[in-house]
Amino acid sequence: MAIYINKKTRVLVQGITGKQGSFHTGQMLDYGTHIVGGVSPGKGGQAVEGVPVFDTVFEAMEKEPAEASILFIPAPFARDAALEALDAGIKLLVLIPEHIPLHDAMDIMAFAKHKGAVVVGPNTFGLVSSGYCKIGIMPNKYFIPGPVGVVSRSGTLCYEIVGHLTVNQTGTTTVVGLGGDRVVGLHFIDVLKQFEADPETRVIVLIGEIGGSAEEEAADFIAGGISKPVVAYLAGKSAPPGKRMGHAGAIIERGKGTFDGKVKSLTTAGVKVAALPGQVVRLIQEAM
Amino acid sequence: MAIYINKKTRVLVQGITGKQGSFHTGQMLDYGTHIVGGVSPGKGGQAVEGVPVFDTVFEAMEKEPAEASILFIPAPFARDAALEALDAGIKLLVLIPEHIPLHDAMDIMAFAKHKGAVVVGPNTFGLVSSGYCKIGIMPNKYFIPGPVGVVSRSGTLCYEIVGHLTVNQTGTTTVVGLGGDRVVGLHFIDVLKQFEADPETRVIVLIGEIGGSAEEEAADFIAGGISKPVVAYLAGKSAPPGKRMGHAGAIIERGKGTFDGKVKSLTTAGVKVAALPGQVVRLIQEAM
Amino acid sequence: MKLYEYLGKKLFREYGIPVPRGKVVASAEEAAEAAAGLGEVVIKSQVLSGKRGKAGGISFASNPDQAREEAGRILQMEINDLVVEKLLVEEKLKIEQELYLALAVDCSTKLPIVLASLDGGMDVEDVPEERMIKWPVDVSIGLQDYAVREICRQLGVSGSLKNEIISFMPKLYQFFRAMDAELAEINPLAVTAQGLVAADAKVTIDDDAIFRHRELPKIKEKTALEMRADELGLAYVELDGNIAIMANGAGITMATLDMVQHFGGKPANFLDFGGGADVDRTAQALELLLATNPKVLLINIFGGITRCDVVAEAFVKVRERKGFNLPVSFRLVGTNETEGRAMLEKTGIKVFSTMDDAVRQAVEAARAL
Amino acid sequence: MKLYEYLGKKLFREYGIPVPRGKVVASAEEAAEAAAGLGEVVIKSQVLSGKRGKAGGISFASNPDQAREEAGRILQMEINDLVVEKLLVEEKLKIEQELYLALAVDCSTKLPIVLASLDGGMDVEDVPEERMIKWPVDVSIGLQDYAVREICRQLGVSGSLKNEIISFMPKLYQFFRAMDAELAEINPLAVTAQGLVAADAKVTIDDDAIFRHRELPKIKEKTALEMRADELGLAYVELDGNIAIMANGAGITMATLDMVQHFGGKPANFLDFGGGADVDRTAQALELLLATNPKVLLINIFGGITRCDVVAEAFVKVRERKGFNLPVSFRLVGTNETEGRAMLEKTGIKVFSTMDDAVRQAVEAARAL
Repeated sequence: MAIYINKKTRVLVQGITGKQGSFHTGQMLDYGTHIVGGVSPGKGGQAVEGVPVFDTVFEAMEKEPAEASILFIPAPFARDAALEALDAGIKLLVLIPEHIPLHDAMDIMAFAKHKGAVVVGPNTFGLVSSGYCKIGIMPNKYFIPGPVGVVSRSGTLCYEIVGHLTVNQTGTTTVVGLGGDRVVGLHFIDVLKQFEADPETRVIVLIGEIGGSAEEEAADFIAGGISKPVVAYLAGKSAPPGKRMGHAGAIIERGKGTFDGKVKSLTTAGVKVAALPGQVVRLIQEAM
Repeated sequence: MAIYINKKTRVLVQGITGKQGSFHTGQMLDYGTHIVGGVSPGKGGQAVEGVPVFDTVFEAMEKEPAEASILFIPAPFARDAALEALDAGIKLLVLIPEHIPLHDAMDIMAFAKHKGAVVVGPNTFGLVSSGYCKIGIMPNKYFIPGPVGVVSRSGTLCYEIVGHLTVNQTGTTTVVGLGGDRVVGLHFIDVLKQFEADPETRVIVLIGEIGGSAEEEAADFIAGGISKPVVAYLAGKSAPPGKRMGHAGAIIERGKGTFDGKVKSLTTAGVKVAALPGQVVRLIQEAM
Repeated sequence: MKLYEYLGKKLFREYGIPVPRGKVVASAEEAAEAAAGLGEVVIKSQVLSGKRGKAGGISFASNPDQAREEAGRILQMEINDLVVEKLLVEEKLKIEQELYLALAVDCSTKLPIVLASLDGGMDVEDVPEERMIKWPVDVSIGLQDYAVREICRQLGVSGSLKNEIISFMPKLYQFFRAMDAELAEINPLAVTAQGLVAADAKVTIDDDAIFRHRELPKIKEKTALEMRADELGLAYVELDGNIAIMANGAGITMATLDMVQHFGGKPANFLDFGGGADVDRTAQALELLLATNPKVLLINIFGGITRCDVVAEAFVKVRERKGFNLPVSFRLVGTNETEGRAMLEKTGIKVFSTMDDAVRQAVEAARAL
Repeated sequence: MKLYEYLGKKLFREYGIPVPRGKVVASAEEAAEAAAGLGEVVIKSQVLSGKRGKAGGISFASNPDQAREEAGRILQMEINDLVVEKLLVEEKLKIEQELYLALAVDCSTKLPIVLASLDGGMDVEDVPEERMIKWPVDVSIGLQDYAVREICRQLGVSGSLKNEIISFMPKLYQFFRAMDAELAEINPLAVTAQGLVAADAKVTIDDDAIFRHRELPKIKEKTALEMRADELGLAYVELDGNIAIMANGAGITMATLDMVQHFGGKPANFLDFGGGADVDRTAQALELLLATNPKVLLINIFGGITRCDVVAEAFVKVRERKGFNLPVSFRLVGTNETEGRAMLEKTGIKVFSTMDDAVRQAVEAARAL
């Protein structure tokens, strides 16, 4: 069992005819993802990597019903495409684009709540049920099945750590990228809840960073409701306050979202926090 | 068992310090309704009929949590008060006022759906669980317990028919007024579904009128999903097309919403349609 | 409140919705002047009725003289009993295609609904169901581009026309919401070389929301008595029978009319004076009814919030003041019934307990005249 | 993008939010002229920094001569390293009470949030948690009157001030939403005899939404290199160490910086050149970094979408073109690793497989200088 998605999950690709969209459609198909259709207004009737392209999500849902959709749409148009997917009945929406305006993100999240849908991202690498289904842009080869659930705010850093695990013959159940923006759909807590309930996940890795209060909220939640061991790594220890470190959400503002505060919260909650990315593997092995 | 409300239902009165609000608070208390508080901005701290008055619904919910609220607020301000109730967590909202703007009603209904709440009205007499709890403005004495579930688009006509029942020693389980406006929260179908599931309701009376398509939709639903006998009376047989007969919703437009069309639909669905209000009693007795 | 076409178009323009160039005129001479600047024109009678074209209320002219002549002719017409007081003189559009587009209120979904069809220009009732695309709009996000794209797909529209519709439709939605419209219909929506143009405008504003739109003129589409009833806040509809009817509540008033017809009588009106009216208001309602010179008066009161004694008092007062002497059929039950009954019986009025009896007697009285 | 106070106030005015009468000036003489029409004035340095008051950047004057003098003084200041180029000369308000009011984005609820307090005029960080009312706004209906009534109740405000806040707050919400603001803060919101007035305006517009607000001037709050990085679409932050760092992905770049510090080194910058960059873009990122004259160069690539051969090619090209000769610590793994590694090793660059090794070597190299 995996969380959120599994090998039967039927997936649409919005913006499938674009450069990113078509490339990652191929990558996802290679991984085994069950992509049933693509959407690209005005390009209905074409095919990309053998996947039929439709003009609208509604048309796609009529002809190839899907549960999930992944969005490769330029940021200014992402709001419209996301609302379309949600209105058409998509229940898991993965928002890859970076630079989606904040107010657009808030609109998307409110509508998703209204529709009872889960949003991953924006500015995420997506999520993967290792070995079965990848809805995202992460490199295929590092994601092999195993007992570790991973949830991360950043992409390459997550690959770095999962890469370490892979080298050490430790696979993952599900790896979820929350996204580097300030307003994102899933928070650590949501994913932790799922991992706790997932019988295949034995250890949880949480990859956080400075900015916001998601790690602090996660710590509170772990203290109260997570029985499985949690190992964390946090980026941004050396970051100066008031500067945005690449991610829109990675900023220490008005004394909030500091590295030390987050480490303290997590440690208090019983989470082992690794000082360096490479130490995560050892902490996991100790925990299991 | 009754539908929607019962003797434990905790009720707020919005606009309790007004003439209508205070009068009907007294009437409802007399009937046995469990009114826990009233709301009237700027009048917090007062009391009406022994019921404490609060400045906002949020304050009332903090101090006297309630499930239902009944609104006696002038139509131009009803939207704000209704949204407040829904936002504060009210799950059953009874909208008494007439002349609430259509677009305001649509806003209220959309927000109620969002919040998972039931709206009765606007332009309704409310609803009553006979003998236990009345959230509305209907005269107390006609509503005595018994086996008949009643759902009506109009008020006095409903009292007329329920009055006939009472004279004939036939009481009611629950009586629901849908409201005479075009956009109302509950439709016949919603209430029929509840009556079907309610073990105490043995016969259902549907009181409709010209305009809209609620009766036709009800007929389709009855044909498919109601096992209990349904008796109907419809008003407006003699009404000319294009004229609004008192209720905003009682109008035949573009050939739709006619009396004959509704009677035909209901009869086809097996509903006995009374030619005169006074015949409803006999049809009920035959059905039981 | 229905708006005249010219007023609907004026408001459309304010919301960025393209309409033909044109002018409202009230005389043949003004029509000729207006036409001078417009080339070929269409001259449209401004009445609150559909099917103006079939009734001869729409005409064309290719020069000012012709415009004068046609305008003069139309200004002398009555269209469906409505006097033509104003004309709209507009440039004649070069129409490539006619679409139908409307926003209305959908009672089933409780949402605004887009109605769109490629069969523009014909009576909307005649458009086959399957060729009319219906799209309810979630008010929490409004009409978004994606929805218009999907409507276009269902219509089978693509290319540049699709893009024009995507930029046009949200404006009509904005208008519909901001103006508290019950209906905003464009039939036909003209496809021209210059883009989409609203060739007609059929707009109804929600009466209950007029208080938010004080800038709108008051438009009379009712009889004098109906207007008076509006002022009094009474629900009144004039009919062509001879039994005047008054009751408390829309449903029971309709049922009373129905029963009169059922027993062979003819209602003169619908008058619902509402629940909980006081003596003055009840008296006003009664006086309004008497002003129609009915042959028989039928009053049907089932008192809930409405108090029987109040109705009786109002009746006695009005009779004393006006001294009317027509057959009265009075049904009175409910709150304070005993007091009310006593007051009426003292003045010789027989009071019935059931609606059936009261109606039967009224019908008999009317027949006996 | 942070807006200068005067610009925030200009926009406030467009949204119907009352602000003091005033004028932006760039010289002492202009300040005197502006003061002439305003009576007692406040002179405020226009810099994108809080705590201007404490730094002496805000002053008062009761006549034009005083205004000239004070303006001249402030125009020579630097406030938190920022040169004062403009001043806002405003009427001095007669303030009865100071409130705090802001709209911000709440990441937890994913909604706009109203922040309101009676403790206006002081640093918001110093306001006790329980005296700051927080109210997330459901975007599907916006900020409704009832919500403001409830906020007022929680603040303990009633009467006429409550009514003023009810009419004021929705305007700030409109502004916040329509202008794509991240933050719209008024501190203090002045209660005066003439009503509520925004005595200050601290507004940040979402950089990602600037494309919807082309009317806004570009405001520079960054160093020249940071500006250049913005143009290239690179995430770059200048720091004060000597090891220049470049990596692909924000998280891993932060982690690289952290590791440098962990092993005793000092990062010169943060540079995330993103995922999937081509040769040109990678070369531009590298050139930007070299322009800072770093002592050591540390490149950390974990190739997913980013191809190792592309990074290697860009590196070789730039080195050929610029001929730089500083210690380079290169970590390269992932997509097309073999090709990339070969290209680098051909030019004598040692390639590391782990981040730890690369960082250690960079730190040692910097220490050896």
